[in-house]
Amino acid sequence: MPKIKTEINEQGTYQVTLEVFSGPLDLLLHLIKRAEIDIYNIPIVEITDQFLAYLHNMEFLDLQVAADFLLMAATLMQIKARMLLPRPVVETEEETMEEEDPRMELVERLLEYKRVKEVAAQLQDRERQSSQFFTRTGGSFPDLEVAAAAEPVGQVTLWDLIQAFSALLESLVPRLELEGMPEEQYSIQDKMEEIIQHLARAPRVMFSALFGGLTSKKAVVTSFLALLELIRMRKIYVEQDRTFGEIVIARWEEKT
Amino acid sequence: MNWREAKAVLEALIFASSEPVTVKEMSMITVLNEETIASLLADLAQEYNDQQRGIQIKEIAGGYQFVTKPELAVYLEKLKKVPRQVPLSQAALETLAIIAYKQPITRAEIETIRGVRVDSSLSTLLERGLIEETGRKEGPGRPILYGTTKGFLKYFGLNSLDELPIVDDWIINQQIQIDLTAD
Amino acid sequence: MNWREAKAVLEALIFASSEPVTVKEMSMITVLNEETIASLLADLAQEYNDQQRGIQIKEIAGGYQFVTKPELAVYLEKLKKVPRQVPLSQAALETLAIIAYKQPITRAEIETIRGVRVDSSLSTLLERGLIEETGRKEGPGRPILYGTTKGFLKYFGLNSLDELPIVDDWIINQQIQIDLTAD
Repeated sequence: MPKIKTEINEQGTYQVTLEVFSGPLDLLLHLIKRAEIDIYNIPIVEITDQFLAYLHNMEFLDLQVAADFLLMAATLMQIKARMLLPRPVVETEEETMEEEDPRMELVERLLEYKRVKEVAAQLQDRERQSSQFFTRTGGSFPDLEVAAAAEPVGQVTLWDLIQAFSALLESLVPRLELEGMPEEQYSIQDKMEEIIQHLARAPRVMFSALFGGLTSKKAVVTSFLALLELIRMRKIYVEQDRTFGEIVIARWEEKT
Repeated sequence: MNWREAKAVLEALIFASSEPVTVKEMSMITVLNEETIASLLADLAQEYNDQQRGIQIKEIAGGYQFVTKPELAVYLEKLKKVPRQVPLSQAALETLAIIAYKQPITRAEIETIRGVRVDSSLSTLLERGLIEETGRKEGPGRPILYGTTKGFLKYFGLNSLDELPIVDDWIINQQIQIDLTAD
Repeated sequence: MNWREAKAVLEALIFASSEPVTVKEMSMITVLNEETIASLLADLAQEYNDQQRGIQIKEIAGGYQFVTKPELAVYLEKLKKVPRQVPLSQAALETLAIIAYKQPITRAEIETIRGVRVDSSLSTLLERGLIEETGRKEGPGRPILYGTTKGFLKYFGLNSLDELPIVDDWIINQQIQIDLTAD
């Protein structure tokens, strides 16, 4: 069973993704690697079954991911169907046209995606190295304050500013409609109190400790929303240990 | 950790901090006692002064900070005038728009409207002199309030904030309302 | 201005700027030619390295910047006033990898390669200033094109895009050339 991984990125938006797999191609590559299969000769029946079994076991929280995975499942089944059909021997006057292997397009996509993963891994290494260098962080400069910046914005006009504001207004409409929609009847309030009580006993709690005991998807979602709400209200904050990636939840007062 | 290494650590700490670093803080981080820290700092400060460098260590607001030498200000002002060709990011622009229309406003309120954290946008805007801290809001935590600067008006060719075009912003008002009642 | 003074000026300039300072900028400000600036910088960088200091001069994104020595990171992480960078997620890194190598590229093209929707990765990367909109692609819908920013180079400590590793036959601008011939 894949674990659900939650992370809070820099902007404080919350991502619920499936651990390890960043998409259906990632999962496929994993299955191929695990089975030690030649990427150019994928046993499509076997892989499709494994892929579907995986989907079956998943409890999706992120519906968008689900859609992408389902699309891939459909593609796999289509290829499988084409593979199982007796190959039509296309005999035309222009010699026998080799019918293309139905797996070919997928193989190409997988190879391309594999390169993406390689580059992403290298970027991650660089990111890690780079995080060891600290730069001066803005701060006030007593002897520099006199100089009012002449060109502080670059080529931005008043019109850009208004446009930014209008775009923001537009983006807010759907968000407002969603507001207060999810699982309210399930009492996020109770969960919030529960988390607060938990933290009253210990100043810091591991994310996994808080969520480990939950059995239903609904309970996880409710707890998660409660957590987000507490963060938003600045009652708690979370931090992620760089080395282990475990999320620690702590009382806001602990943050100084 | 020897003397030279300890000095390097203090140098790096003072350099990277956005605010003056206190002796106490340096003592906690290095696990050296405060007397040792004080001697190390004196040594480091001396070094910067003797070597006719462009920067120096200064004691400000109970802590230590690097500042540029005052006699070099003439060059540093030129630095500000060199066109940097770094246009504001969309994120910074949105934050600026909110501040322009909703000032005075707190960081939390901006974040409610934008739905993301705005620390980096705020520091960019502060650094470029487009916004400034205008006071503190009454209430728990007394959060900092932000507003636009004269530089902002000048840059956008406005005589006053009244000249900002009117935008129907009931949605943002509503959003702030939701946030306030939730607290 | 003698050699020692000129070095002090450059030191102050690089120190005071929040962005990497280019040789050209330093040349404009000091009215010294670019070769002289380069020698002064080499001298200054040498000095910082030899003296076992806590900070050093690094060439990043086509300019020069002070950064702390990496071996001191363990102390700096304990400093409160330093914003902690949250590492990018796997999804964001993959999206960024595609943009870095295939820029300018549309959202739909990225999604074809990754096999998932990338809206949230894109907004993360935009917000963090690692990518930007670089224009619009000709054709139906005129979709937005994305490319990496100077902030991208800074974030990964790269001097230019050329420093990106060559992966297999996947090199920068390859796609651009294909596009050109296809159109």
